Amino acid sequence: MTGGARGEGNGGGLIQLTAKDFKSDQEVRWCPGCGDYAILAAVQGFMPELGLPRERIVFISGIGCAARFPYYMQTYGMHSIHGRAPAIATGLSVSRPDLSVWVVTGDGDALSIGGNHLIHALRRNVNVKILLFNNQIYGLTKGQYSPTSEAGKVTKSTPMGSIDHPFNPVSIALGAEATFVARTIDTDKKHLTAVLRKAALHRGTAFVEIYQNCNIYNDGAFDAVREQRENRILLEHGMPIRFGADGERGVAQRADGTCELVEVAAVGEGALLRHDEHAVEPALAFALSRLAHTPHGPTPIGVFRDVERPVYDEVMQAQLDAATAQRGHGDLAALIGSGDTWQIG
Amino acid sequence: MTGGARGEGNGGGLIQLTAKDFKSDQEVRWCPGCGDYAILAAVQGFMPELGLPRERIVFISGIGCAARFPYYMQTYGMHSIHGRAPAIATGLSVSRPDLSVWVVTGDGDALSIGGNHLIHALRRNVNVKILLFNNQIYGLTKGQYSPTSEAGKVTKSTPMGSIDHPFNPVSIALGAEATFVARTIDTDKKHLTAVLRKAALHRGTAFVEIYQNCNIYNDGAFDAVREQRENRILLEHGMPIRFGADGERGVAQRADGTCELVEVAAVGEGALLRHDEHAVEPALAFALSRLAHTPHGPTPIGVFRDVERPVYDEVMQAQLDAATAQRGHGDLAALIGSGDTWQIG
Amino acid sequence: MRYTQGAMAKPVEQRDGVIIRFAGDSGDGMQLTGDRFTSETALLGNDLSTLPDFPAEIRAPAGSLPGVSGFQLHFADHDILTPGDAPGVLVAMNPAALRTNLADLPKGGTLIVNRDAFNERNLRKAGYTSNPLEDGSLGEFQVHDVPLTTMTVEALRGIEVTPREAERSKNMFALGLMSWLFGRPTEGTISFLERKFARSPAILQANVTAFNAGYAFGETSEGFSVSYEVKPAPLRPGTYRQITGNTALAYGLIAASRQSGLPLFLGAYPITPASGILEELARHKSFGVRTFQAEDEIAAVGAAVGAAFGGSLAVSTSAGPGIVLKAETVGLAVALELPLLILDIQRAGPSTGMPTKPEQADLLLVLFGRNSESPVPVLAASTPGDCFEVAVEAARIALKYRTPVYLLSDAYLANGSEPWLLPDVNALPDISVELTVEPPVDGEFLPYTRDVDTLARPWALPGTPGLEHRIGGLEKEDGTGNVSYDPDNHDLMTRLRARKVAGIAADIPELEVDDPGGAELLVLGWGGTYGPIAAGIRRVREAGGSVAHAHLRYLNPFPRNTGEVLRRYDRVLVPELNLGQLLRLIRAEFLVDAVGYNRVRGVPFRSSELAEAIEAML
Amino acid sequence: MRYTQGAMAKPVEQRDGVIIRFAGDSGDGMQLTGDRFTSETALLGNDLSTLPDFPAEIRAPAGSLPGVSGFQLHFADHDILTPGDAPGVLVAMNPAALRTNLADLPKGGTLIVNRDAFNERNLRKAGYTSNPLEDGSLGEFQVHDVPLTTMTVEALRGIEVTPREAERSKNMFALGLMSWLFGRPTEGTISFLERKFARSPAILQANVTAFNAGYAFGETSEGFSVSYEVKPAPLRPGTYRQITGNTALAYGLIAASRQSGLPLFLGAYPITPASGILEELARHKSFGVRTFQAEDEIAAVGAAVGAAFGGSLAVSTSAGPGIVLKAETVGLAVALELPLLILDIQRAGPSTGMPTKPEQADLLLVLFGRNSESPVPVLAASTPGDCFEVAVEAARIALKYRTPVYLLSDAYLANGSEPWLLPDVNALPDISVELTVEPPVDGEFLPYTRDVDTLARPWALPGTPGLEHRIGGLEKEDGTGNVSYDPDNHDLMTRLRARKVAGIAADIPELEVDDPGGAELLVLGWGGTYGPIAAGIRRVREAGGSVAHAHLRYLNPFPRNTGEVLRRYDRVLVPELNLGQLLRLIRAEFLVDAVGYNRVRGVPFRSSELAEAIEAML
Ligand SMILES: Cc1ncc(C[n+]2csc(CCOP(=O)(O)OP(=O)(O)O)c2C)c(N)n1
Ligand SMILES: Cc1ncc(C[n+]2csc(CCOP(=O)(O)OP(=O)(O)O)c2C)c(N)n1
Ligand code: SF4
Ligand code: SF4
Ligand SMILES: [Mg+2]
Ligand SMILES: [Mg+2]
Repeated sequence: MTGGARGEGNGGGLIQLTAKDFKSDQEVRWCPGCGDYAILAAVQGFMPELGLPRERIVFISGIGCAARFPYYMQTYGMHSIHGRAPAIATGLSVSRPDLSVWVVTGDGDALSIGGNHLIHALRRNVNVKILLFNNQIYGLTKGQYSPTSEAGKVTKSTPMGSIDHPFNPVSIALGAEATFVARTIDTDKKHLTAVLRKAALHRGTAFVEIYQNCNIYNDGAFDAVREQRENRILLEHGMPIRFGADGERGVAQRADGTCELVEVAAVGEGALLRHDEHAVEPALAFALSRLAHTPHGPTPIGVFRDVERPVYDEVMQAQLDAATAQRGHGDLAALIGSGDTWQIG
Repeated sequence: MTGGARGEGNGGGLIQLTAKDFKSDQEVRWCPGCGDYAILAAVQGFMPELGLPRERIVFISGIGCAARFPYYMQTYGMHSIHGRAPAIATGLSVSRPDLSVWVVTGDGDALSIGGNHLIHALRRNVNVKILLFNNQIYGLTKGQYSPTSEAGKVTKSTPMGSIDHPFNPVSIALGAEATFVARTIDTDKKHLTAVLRKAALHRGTAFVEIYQNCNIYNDGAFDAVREQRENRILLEHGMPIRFGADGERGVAQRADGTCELVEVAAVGEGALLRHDEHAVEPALAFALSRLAHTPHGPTPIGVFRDVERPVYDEVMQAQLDAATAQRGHGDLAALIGSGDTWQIG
Repeated sequence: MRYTQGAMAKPVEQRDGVIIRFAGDSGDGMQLTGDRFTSETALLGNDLSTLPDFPAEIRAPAGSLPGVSGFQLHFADHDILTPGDAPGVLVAMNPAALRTNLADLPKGGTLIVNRDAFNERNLRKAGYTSNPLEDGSLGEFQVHDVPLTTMTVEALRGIEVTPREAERSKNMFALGLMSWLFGRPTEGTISFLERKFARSPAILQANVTAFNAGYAFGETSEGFSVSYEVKPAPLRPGTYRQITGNTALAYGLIAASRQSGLPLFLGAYPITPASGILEELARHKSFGVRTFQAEDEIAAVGAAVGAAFGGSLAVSTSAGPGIVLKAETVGLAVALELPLLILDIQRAGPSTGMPTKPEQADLLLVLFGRNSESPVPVLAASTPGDCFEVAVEAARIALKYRTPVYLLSDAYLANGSEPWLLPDVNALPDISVELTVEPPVDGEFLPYTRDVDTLARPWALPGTPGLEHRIGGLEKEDGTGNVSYDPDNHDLMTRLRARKVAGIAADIPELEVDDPGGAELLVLGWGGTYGPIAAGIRRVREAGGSVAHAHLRYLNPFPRNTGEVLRRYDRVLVPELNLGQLLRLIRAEFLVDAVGYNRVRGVPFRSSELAEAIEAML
Repeated sequence: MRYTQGAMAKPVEQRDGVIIRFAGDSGDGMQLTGDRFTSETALLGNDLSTLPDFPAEIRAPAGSLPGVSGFQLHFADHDILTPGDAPGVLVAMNPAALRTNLADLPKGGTLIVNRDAFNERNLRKAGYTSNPLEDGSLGEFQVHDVPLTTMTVEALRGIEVTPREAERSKNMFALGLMSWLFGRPTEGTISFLERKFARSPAILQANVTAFNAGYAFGETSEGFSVSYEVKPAPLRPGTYRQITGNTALAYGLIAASRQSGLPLFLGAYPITPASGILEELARHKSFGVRTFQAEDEIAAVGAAVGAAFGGSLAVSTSAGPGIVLKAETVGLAVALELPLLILDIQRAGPSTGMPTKPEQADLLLVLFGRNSESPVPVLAASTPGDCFEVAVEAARIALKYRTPVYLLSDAYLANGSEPWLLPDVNALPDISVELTVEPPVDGEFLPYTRDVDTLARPWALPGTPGLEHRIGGLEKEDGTGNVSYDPDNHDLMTRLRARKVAGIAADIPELEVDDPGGAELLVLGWGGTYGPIAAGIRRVREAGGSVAHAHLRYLNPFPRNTGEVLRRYDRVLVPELNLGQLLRLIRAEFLVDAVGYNRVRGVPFRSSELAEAIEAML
């Protein structure tokens, strides 16, 4: 599995790593019960599948609870500054196409201070995998509302309730021309791992929103989908979109292009939307993202979009190669002596 | 016409202003032939319709050629710093709900350095009207590509062609929860004015992309719609979406939610999409925005979306009012003496 | 030592001052415990000073060294200046707390530990290979190893709480015990608990019961043979409250809004240790306060500039990393000549550094951290209570001179507290502004003309008929404010901006020197080190040394007599929690060969180390 | 005066140096004209120096005062240091150009104007109430009022270009005339035009024809009775080219990449006057150069930090407003201890200021504009050609010491040009880096151990097996690099970072002083004012004055003998294009009572004003 990770893979021999190989010697310092633990375990569990030696993997984060992540991974890593991880990862990825570069970020880190870097990384399609741990709160600074907090949220900084309309991370990513957009849940290791797998295989930027419970400042924010599995609208490529305890409900499309929740019995299975994550146009993925603005009822989970587009890093490399092919390897003496010169003495 | 402008309007008497009243004494300093002139004329022509005295109107801009705009308006104005106008306008608008606040910005100013402020203003629905002069180039810094430049563009900073996939300003605005999104053209004074009118009436953030020709560094970028009127897919509320020299073509929706261009004769008028700018869900508006990623063929023009949502400024004011109603006007002595106090002496 | 409960009256010893440190796991509620003990102490009329010290992690793993949270309180029967160098009493709730704090406890100090927490697992987490309660390593201290958890759980039997909830009440047991030991009044804590847990009666009952049990345990246990009394301090008469620096800043801003007649607007993005100001101000909307939590620091200060343009008293708060991000926009405000306050609650750096720890190392940043010549006045608060007054004064200068002003505080002032004599709100200075509201007779409004005294430009708000004008970041023509590339105009404007700020020196008090007479050494400080420096000087003087002390509130411009003061002394010592920033400024400006005492440890100075440093220079 | 064409041989006068200024509307092609004249002059072997001066507007309204664009060239038969204080010859293409430039022309100066442009409309736009060509106001000058437009259009009759295109060739007519007047070779310009207009034969023909016509007009017109010759200057032997500071920086970075063996990565966001470096580097992908035009300056330097982590020679370029935005990320690089170059092409401020004009006022910004103690080496280039060498040296320091380094240039160096003796690329210094590639024997890689000499930490790149490690902006434990809140560790790390940068003083040349002997006054400069200062000193010496000169390339740390040098002189004068920034630094550091000569006019110093200032101190 090396598509998204761009490596030739195993170097000389066969690499047989396990989750344990990806645990660093640093003590994990999240609050007991924090959803970050489950994500860490899932990521460490998935890493061996990359088929890359540890030194070829880099985790870059900003600032926040989530952003502690790199310390716990026995890979290369950087715990950088608030919001800037996508920019830093971009520089690393485009200059080192042999690495597998991952960004770990929070809802504040990615969508508040770092919103611009995020949307630009998405449109450029740089080969980085962005994992956004969305707990709908600022954890590290002790509980102010974030750009994904639901409207009206009472927090330390909004004693009368927040007055911002929140972002829908999937919608904004799609609006920003993302080529891979998915959503998954901290505690669902299997689903999370499956999404990581697809993200890793994707060539270009993969954006993965992970619902993550902050049991200290925003406990239960995702219970409607974390605990009530019947609310998970599982998006599966090529399958009719169904959900509910027994798949008794589904998603259909209205004439105006929007999506609606329906009873399968009432409309018949044939009326259900069939999910196509590779659809060239993001219109339907966008419509699906609007089914749940915040996860308080039935909410789509899975890969919304996964399409091919030239990868920034590769095109840059191709330009370098083309220039070199045309002009030969740069010759400094020729360069500085280019243009009009003259001789003295 | 005071809805969007929030004023009581005419003060004591009837205000009878004309375009000329909105011309400042500053000499206009754009290149001869620049599309900015036409926009300036249209805006000055529209201003009297606001029904507000000049002192109640404020134009705020960032940096760029477009951002020179405020100097030429006989209103209050600020030519601020690169990318930050939406943030500055937010502070002004929420603290001065009696003003009509307008932002003028360029594609670099708004979508490159200022992207984050823009998307946050949009989601908050602050009562500012944002006019983005999109010339798909950095004009003021003499011709580097911008986030809206088409892929492969050869500019000073991209001699082998740009390798970024551009933003679609309408798509990103819709993904960012914008309540009003429109597109118009510098030279079409009538259409531009109609869009300004709707933007002004809209309560909350109005985002207006204006195709603007930079005849020095990116001449003709919009010719496909500026010159070839048959490529203008005019979005008109309640009307079937048609275009072409004689309206012989139209837009229909595919089963997968995407939009397609059709021959009216072939599909029949009934098969055409009927535009609903007030649709609660932005799904269709988004699908329409995908019809033309860059304006090189048939391109939708007009109001994509215009819906109601609580206005940030108003909700903030309401919270202040509610707090005051509950607790009375703040009493400083009581405040500093709150909590545990004790007496000495 | 073993404790059995018995009942007998215990003797009370007098103390003139005590320093207690509570230390435990982040989850142990040490900040709350410390706060409550402080409140009890305040109500008793002691002078006091506190120093909370918590980790940047929300809740590092239970029992780990980085998870230790501490709270130090110094209280006395006389006026005190600092939370104390070293605790006389250390309450350690687990082995990690003991290990990270024991080095600070002097020989003979009192140590109260929760014996129950000294199990193998916790000892290992703290890196102990043997149990210090048993291996004799604590021989030099007066150790009380109390089974706090067991006794709490015991006391709570019958109350409908989970075992975990019962255990979590052990901090109240400890608080009760300490309240007895130092004769603190208990009513305040009980009514506090009643307010806090009004909605969960069982939890309330558990906490109150634990608190009372701890108190009773002190009274009856044989292990505690005496209790202590610290008499009230002879403070200036009046009404007092405890106040932290962040709260005082918030109140000061509200006061400045009232005194200026302008609505308060705060643009902020959360960051430690400044978030508290945003959170406090967000609660006071009935004062017309608008708080805007922005998407980042740039937007926060940008919104403040917009609000300033509209006529608000506009403020933006942050700490180092965020202050850096605001610089370009502050530069804009310098060019626009609009009033703006930027509050920098300094923390240890560089980069993210140690977010919860104090430092004084942003002085040169706020002075010089903008492109080109971009002069801005800078003030610094010296104590938590002083933050109030400095906020009003900073607002006065910003409004009067139409300039951004930086106000420096730090993580120590922000969270530390002291008793604060409530000011008479009717005696606060009038800082109202004269706005320009009338168009000039000749009809042309010139936004860059200047007041002859202050060099301030007219402030005309949008909404004012006939004064429509445009301002911006390009260089402006003197007078008209039109864009100008004229060389001489640029030189003139650059100097005018500089002169305007320099001229504020005429409008601020002279630097006061506390010189008992005949001193040859001057100690010059600024900002949050006031307490430790003054305490260090007190020590030196008590030991017979002669030393003068001056403390700068105004860092730019300096008080007009600063050079004269400095030249009065043979030697000048400048203690700073940085590598010598004020030092550099005064050396450059006054060419005095001052020397620095510099520590960059992320903790306040100890008065003892300063006393030593001073003595070395006498 | 009237000109009719006639044919006769004209006398040639010798001149030792000439200063010409071309001035016209932004649309008149003055920069191109100046560039070409400069190239002709360079090929002839004169020493030269140029100063382009253009408005921030792309093309302000035709004929307006703000729309005037100028280009000044100084060339001579001896080595020269500046583009000259005042032109001897002014070419004014329209009334606005005349009006904005005439004040600089000394009495008796030569004035060549395009008479055709002096119509009523243009005169009005320039604010003339009467035509200066007719009202006698130019009596003090040698005026040649040539109908440039008419003659150009005339000459182009028959060529298939539009009337507008024909008119636009008038700059080539002017260039041809000036080429004749100063005996410049014409082949270079003709082959340049052939390259430039290869795809539009008609335009090519128009330009060449206009150029030749201008030349012929000079030869034949009676108005020009003599032509001038300026002999080649005795420059050091070798191959020369003209170079601007921005191009020299770009080449220097490519050279540093080659000499270090590391690929070059540039993260940049366009900004005047720095964009040229991005644009130049973008053209050299065959050197393995990656240029990344980011969404803003923060992302630009962020990407550079990422590339540095990955082992690139990472660079970010900007000007004041953008440099400010990069500060937080540079602070991160200080904590990470990764090599990084930040190039600041200084321009006039504050805020947006005057974007195309030079200033030296970002020195304190780059030194102190980050939160907390965040030391960074700073270098400054002194001439356009020097930019090359300084870029290599800055890279050497960054790589060797694993530190961000600021390199200061300015708008004057960026666009100004001088003849540059091509360096021998094989003699460039080896600045290769020793990467850590082997895991230590005991298996534990410690990323924050230090080289005993340089105090640099090991640099291990992702991809290196067994050296996986994590770095970040929180304070790090000495050695391990683990997150640490230990007070003594923080103090230690703060001092280590400071000592590492201070220690570079041992690794850079001493400050050289140019002292003819016996001088009591030292003039100390830095950066782009080298030329005017040296020229000012030359004037003073020629007039018999004795004065020493030293110029700092290294601003942090200072060369190790700086204090000693300063103390050698009675008086020290520090000329700067700011309000005294280096001055403040040396006063603080060396306690010398130096004085400043400060001008903030957005234009380079004139050597004459410096000569006066120096003389006043002799
Ligand atoms: C420039 C800057 N501004 C602000 C902060 C303070 N800060 C640290 S983390 C954070 C937000 C954390 O929220 P999120 O990204 O959602 O992460 P979480 O802690 O919830 O995982 C903030 C505001 C900072 N470190 N740097
Ligand atoms: C912080 C900062 N970075 C960069 C610049 C330089 N700059 C000025 S305008 C501009 C882009 C202009 O493009 P756009 O916003 O599209 O406006 P246009 O000139 O095309 O109207 C840039 C990069 C600046 N002034 N400030
Ligand atoms: S504060 Fe919330 S997000 Fe942060 S570690 Fe604790 S539980 Fe997790
Ligand atoms: S450069 Fe382009 S956008 Fe700017 S003023 Fe000229 S034509 Fe208009
Ligand atoms: Mg979060
Ligand atoms: Mg543009």
